[in-house]
Amino acid sequence: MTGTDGPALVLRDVAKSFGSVVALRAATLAVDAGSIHALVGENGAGKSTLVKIISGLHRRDGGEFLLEGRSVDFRSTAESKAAGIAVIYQEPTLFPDLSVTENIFMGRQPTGRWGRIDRRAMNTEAHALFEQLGVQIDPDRPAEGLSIADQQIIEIAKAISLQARVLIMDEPTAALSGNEVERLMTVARTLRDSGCAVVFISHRFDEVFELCDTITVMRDGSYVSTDPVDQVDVDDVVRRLVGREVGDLYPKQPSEIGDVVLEVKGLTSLGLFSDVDLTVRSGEIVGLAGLVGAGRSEVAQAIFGVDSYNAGTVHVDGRPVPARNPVKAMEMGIALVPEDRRRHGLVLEEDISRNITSATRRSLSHGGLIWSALERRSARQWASRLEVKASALDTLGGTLSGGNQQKVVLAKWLSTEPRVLIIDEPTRGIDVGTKSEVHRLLSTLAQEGLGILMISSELPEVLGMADRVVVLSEGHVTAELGRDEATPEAVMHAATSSQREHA
Amino acid sequence: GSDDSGASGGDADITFIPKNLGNPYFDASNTGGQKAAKEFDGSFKQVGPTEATPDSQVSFINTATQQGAGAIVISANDPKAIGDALQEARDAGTKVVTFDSDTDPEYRDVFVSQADAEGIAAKQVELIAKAIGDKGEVAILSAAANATNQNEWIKLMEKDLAANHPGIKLVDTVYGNDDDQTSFDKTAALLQSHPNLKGIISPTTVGIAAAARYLSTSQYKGKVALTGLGTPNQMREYVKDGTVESFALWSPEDLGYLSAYAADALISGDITGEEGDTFEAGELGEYTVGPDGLVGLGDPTEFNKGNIDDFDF
Amino acid sequence: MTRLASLLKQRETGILVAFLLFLAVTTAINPRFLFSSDGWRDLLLTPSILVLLAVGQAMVIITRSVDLSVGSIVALTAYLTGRLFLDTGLPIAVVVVLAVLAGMVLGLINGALVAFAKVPALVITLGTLYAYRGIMLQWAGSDRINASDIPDAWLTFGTSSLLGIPLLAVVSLLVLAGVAWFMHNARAGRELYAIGSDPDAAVLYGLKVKSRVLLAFAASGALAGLAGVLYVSRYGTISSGVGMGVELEAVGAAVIGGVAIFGGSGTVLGAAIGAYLLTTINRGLPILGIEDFWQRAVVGLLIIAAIVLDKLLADRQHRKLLAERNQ
Amino acid sequence: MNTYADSARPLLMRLFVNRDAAVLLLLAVVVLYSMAAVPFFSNDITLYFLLLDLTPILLIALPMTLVIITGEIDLSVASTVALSSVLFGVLHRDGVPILLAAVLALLTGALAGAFNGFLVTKVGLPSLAVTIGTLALYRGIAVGLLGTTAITEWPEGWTDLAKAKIGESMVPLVLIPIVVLSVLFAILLHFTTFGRGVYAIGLSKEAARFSGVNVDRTKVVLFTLSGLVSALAGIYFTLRYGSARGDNATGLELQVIAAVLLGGVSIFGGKGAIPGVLGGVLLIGVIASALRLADYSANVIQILTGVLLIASVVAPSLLGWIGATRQRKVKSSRK
Ligand SMILES: Nc1ncnc2c1ncn2[C@@H]1O[C@H](COP(=O)(O)OP(=O)(O)OP(=O)(O)O)[C@@H](O)[C@H]1O
Ligand SMILES: Nc1ncnc2c1ncn2[C@@H]1O[C@H](COP(=O)(O)OP(=O)(O)OP(=O)(O)O)[C@@H](O)[C@H]1O
Ligand SMILES: [Mg+2]
Ligand SMILES: [Mg+2]
Repeated sequence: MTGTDGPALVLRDVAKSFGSVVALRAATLAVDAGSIHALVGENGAGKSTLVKIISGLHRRDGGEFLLEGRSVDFRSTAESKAAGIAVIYQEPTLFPDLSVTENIFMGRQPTGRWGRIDRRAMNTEAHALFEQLGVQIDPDRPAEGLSIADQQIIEIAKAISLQARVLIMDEPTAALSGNEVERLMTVARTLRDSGCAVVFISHRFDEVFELCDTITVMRDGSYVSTDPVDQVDVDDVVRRLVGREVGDLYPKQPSEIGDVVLEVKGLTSLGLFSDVDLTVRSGEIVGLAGLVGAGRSEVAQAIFGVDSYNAGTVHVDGRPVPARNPVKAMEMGIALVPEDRRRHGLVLEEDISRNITSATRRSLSHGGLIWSALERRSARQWASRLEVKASALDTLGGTLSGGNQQKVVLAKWLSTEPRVLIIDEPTRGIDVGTKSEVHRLLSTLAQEGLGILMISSELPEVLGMADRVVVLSEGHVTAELGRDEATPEAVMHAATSSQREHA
Repeated sequence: GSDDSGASGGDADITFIPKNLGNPYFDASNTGGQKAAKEFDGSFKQVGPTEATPDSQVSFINTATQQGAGAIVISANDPKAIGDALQEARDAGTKVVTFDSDTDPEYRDVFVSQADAEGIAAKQVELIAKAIGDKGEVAILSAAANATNQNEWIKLMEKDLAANHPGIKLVDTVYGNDDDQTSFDKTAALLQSHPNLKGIISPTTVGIAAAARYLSTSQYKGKVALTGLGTPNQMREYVKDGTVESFALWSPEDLGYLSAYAADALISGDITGEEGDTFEAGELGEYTVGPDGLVGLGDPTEFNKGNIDDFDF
Repeated sequence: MTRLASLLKQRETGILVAFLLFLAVTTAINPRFLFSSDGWRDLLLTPSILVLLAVGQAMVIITRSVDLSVGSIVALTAYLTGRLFLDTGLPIAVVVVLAVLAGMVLGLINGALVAFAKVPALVITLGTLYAYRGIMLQWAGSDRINASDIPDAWLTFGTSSLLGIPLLAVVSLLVLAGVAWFMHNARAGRELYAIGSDPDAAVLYGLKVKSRVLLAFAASGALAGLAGVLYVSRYGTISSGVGMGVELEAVGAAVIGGVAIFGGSGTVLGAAIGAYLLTTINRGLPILGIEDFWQRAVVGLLIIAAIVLDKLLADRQHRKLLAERNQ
Repeated sequence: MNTYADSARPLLMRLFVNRDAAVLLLLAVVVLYSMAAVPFFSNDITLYFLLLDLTPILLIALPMTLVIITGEIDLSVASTVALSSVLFGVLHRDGVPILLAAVLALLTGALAGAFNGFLVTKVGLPSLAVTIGTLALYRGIAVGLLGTTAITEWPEGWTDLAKAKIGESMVPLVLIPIVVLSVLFAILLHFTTFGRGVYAIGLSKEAARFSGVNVDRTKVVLFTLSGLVSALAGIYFTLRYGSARGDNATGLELQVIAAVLLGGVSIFGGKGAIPGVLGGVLLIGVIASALRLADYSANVIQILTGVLLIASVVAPSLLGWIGATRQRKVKSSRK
């Protein structure tokens, strides 16, 4: 019974607030069976909240929710699951200690006599699922240590095995590389063809336009529009989403390139990367490109000193930076905006003020003591420079939207007045409006003489912003390209060439 | 006493502090104390810690001091550790009687001893010697490693054995912490580590009952003798089934009774704790304070198949 | 991978080997430690009660909680058993059931507070550790229950054997087998692992986290209740100190047996072996010539050695998984 | 330019509607009620005995607060008290000058704490498991060293010092070191970079590491402090009771943790403050003292400690739940 006589899933004027934070005002979404429906909106527009209402994790404060024509009100995720809704959340939901198979079938394992779990049947089914998905994952291994891509695959396998009639994917591609995204899209299409209603949430418009047939735009917790994908273009969507015109996405300004500020020589960490050479000059933006898993974040973390390395040297302004000593690295002018801002960048339960000053405490203290007034003054100054959207300095970091969180992290590191800024995936999971703001900011910083090492998996971002591109593949530098040489083909070629064929 | 006995009525306010609550031995002494207080028309209460440690006892001594108790009657968990608290109480005018387990003499007015230590030690040595034919290995199952009275008896027993019983060899002393389970398990371990063991002395009511219970169902029943200090109610079964031939104890109820009377006499000023002071202790008759403020209850009673049914405590 | 190889890699195997080694050494020094009817009996009998508690504790720890109140539950249910025998004359079977039910109710109180008030189990069960013990002491006053108050049949049960295996050991091994089966083969058992592995993911996943947490605590309480009745049967006397401090032994046994303190991994079998090792070491040290007083120190060293070893093994496993992924 | 308020909540509300204020308020209510209703409670000697009794808990609660705020726990403190007490006693007995003996006992305590810290950070073990192990180990060494004996020969001057009063007042001298240490720990936690690091570690270890907090070193320092202060409490314990024993301070670890948690420190780490903790310790102490004076048995005190601990953590979520239900009702009635 596919819903040919009406949408499979309808939400109308759904409202939800968390205390004083209004996450949803009047959200509306109608998804047909056999369709892939994109849901787009800025950070904090309320997409994930809507998803969590559909899945029964949150309960709505008001509005309608119909599933295949019947009004429903889920009180738990178990109920929505039983009703045929599968959700792939923004955060992965795997149990690291359990085997891959158990992760897929948890709570609904096939059972035999006495309720005994039939492990053999379960394994057979897991094998079949992976075959269908065309991946090779050992179903008996624990989920611990799986790559993000593999974790995502397991989430999908879960959804398929549920034979869900509604599948919701909340930014499933944010951490995936090109061919992994392709694989995911293939699966999504297969599911659509089998009559499933698919909701796809993403900030990447190329994917949205390639995969989806309908687009719903949300802004500030409210519904804006729904259109078939062939009747709108990227600019229309961006305009509706932001509520205004967005300027150039890559507002790169030429800047004066000076002396070498950061010099990395022969950096090696066994099993992660080896013999990495890098230089960053003042005023220069160096893009560090490569596929996910190439080891770029690890290089950045080793330079900054949160991870150790086995060989190599790091110099700032010609002075050696000691290994594994982030405090020293900070003092010498290195700043690192990490890839995972919710885990590494921010303390979610601490307020904006303390987050921003968390890297500059030492310089803010007087006679060894810290005074809140000084702290707040500094925080206020930096928050307003980066235009963090919040009313008070004691707003908790965790309640900010992704884009604003990123601004807080940037504020935190810029306040250390670094000589070189290493920024890992500066715009991952950030909406277009904020994205162009961040890019403009980076460009301005470079003009002011800062050296920037920018790690990004988005090719347009690397090409649009970098003065020079260093490509990493399997932990080795496989190319270094000037702004003129850096074409998409050249970068991708270097990123996919393995060390063996290179050498 | 010099004053007339009327002075002791009415305002004798006595606080009993046992080593710990929930211990049947002190339950009996409590009964005795209560009975005595009723007789001389004093007020009586028993308070105490749940665990037998000196520091928790100190809080209760302090509280009694604050309440201005007439006398504290206490069984000490440590000879020294509670001394200062007791001194403090005495400074505030409270009389201090120790019973069952003493502190150093300077911290109390009178110690009511259940029997003099030599008597107890000698009795137990006598019983074990009789049970094993004055020859073979024996071991001691004691209470806590720090218990004052236990250690004194053990020392005296060692001396007595060495001097008068060359055939008996004391091979081990273990501590059951006055805890059933520990004592039980320690008994089991003793029997295994000393295959030639002939007898066990357990000078503590908890220990002897646990050891008897272990022996009664083990292969050693009737082969390894057990004696020590126990209450008739706890041991009746094992005496009847032959696990234990005989054991000894004084009456804890009488001990409490006598201690309460001693306290009353101190409060009323009948005695001061000087050697030679005498006082009436109700139905127990007249007692005289010995050297170091010692008041002896009398010799322990031996219990065996013949007489055990005459007692109920 | 052969069955043998995978068996050798189990965490339980290491601890079992340690247990057997200790047994071998002690028996070599004093053969009666194992080869005498009492030696054999005590080897199986002494750990029985701790095994029950360790099994319950393992279930709770696997769900990323901890139950510090078990010692107090043992005390309350043991005293309840004594009172029932003394005051009601109910048949033994009914008394046993009532005591187990009482333990379960006390466990449910823990579980409800943890699951519904969303308060960490360590705090809640620390609170009920005090509260339950206080209630028991208040109720019992300075009453003590003696062996003579307990029906002979029940006392005999505590010391008699079936085919050379003490009945108490039979009970604890049956319980162990049942719980082990449940944890390995039942959906609810696997869900306990999932919840402990990542509680947030379990909520998103739609597992019934609350009722499973309740289940684990109820089981731990019921097992403590069973331990309480069996305590009466074995020791006959019930004093105020019953089960004092046993909670840390139970946690220690589980941890030694390879149950990860942060949940998600380990087995009840391991916890049971941990309990065997702990008690046997306690009994065996005097035979090895180690003075009574030093026993706790040795137990402490042992716990530390066990968790360090476990950690080293886990790290190796982790590195291997990463290596597999990278190849 | 954007302007930001300091806080979304008014100043008065921030000051008076929080955990610390609630504990201190409750403490005040209990004290006032006891003074009115419990005979002998308002004597000044009550305060004297109360502080003497609470000194070890007050002392150990300070580093314990910091340890728990980083998300760890130290169950071995009471065993460290016993270990240092016994060592202090043994050294004194064997003729080591008493000051030197004290210093050596303190060092041993610090070492015991550092060993915990080492196992937690360098080996990467959970502190709950580690300190259950060292709880047995340290206590075992203490009991092993002294066996059946207790060392009770102490110079009068030293034992008197532990109980001395300030001048003519009924305020014990130990209050001075307690106040000094409390202030030092409060400054360390609330007004230094180290303290910010402690909170950051408790809220997010990883984020702290990426902000340049030396997570391992911080934890080792805290565990060492915990051992050191426990050893100090051990020396106090020895002198106050004039007795070095292996079973000194049995079960004290749970009392300390109960008090710290009652004082508003989150067992998950990241939350809590020194004033609340001091309030928590005093609250338990005052209630116990008042109940004893009112002739309640030790059992009632235990029950109440447990119930209070549970209530203190359950109350906030209960209030939250009531609030949420009311909000939902208001919302639905508005429709
Ligand atoms: N549990 C919560 N408590 C308080 N506020 C919340 C909570 N969850 C979400 N919010 C707030 O609700 C708003 C909507 O958040 P939501 O996560 O739905 O946005 P989103 O559209 O998914 O953004 P993104 O693209 O960054 O994932 C944000 O302002 C967020 O801060
Ligand atoms: N979740 C993880 N658990 C353990 N090790 C990981 C994990 N993620 C990555 N690694 C290790 O780090 C290496 C590189 O990781 P990573 O994916 O972060 O590279 P990257 O180039 O920084 O990619 P990106 O920044 O685009 O995500 C992997 O090959 C793996 O060995
Ligand atoms: Mg989202
Ligand atoms: Mg990365």
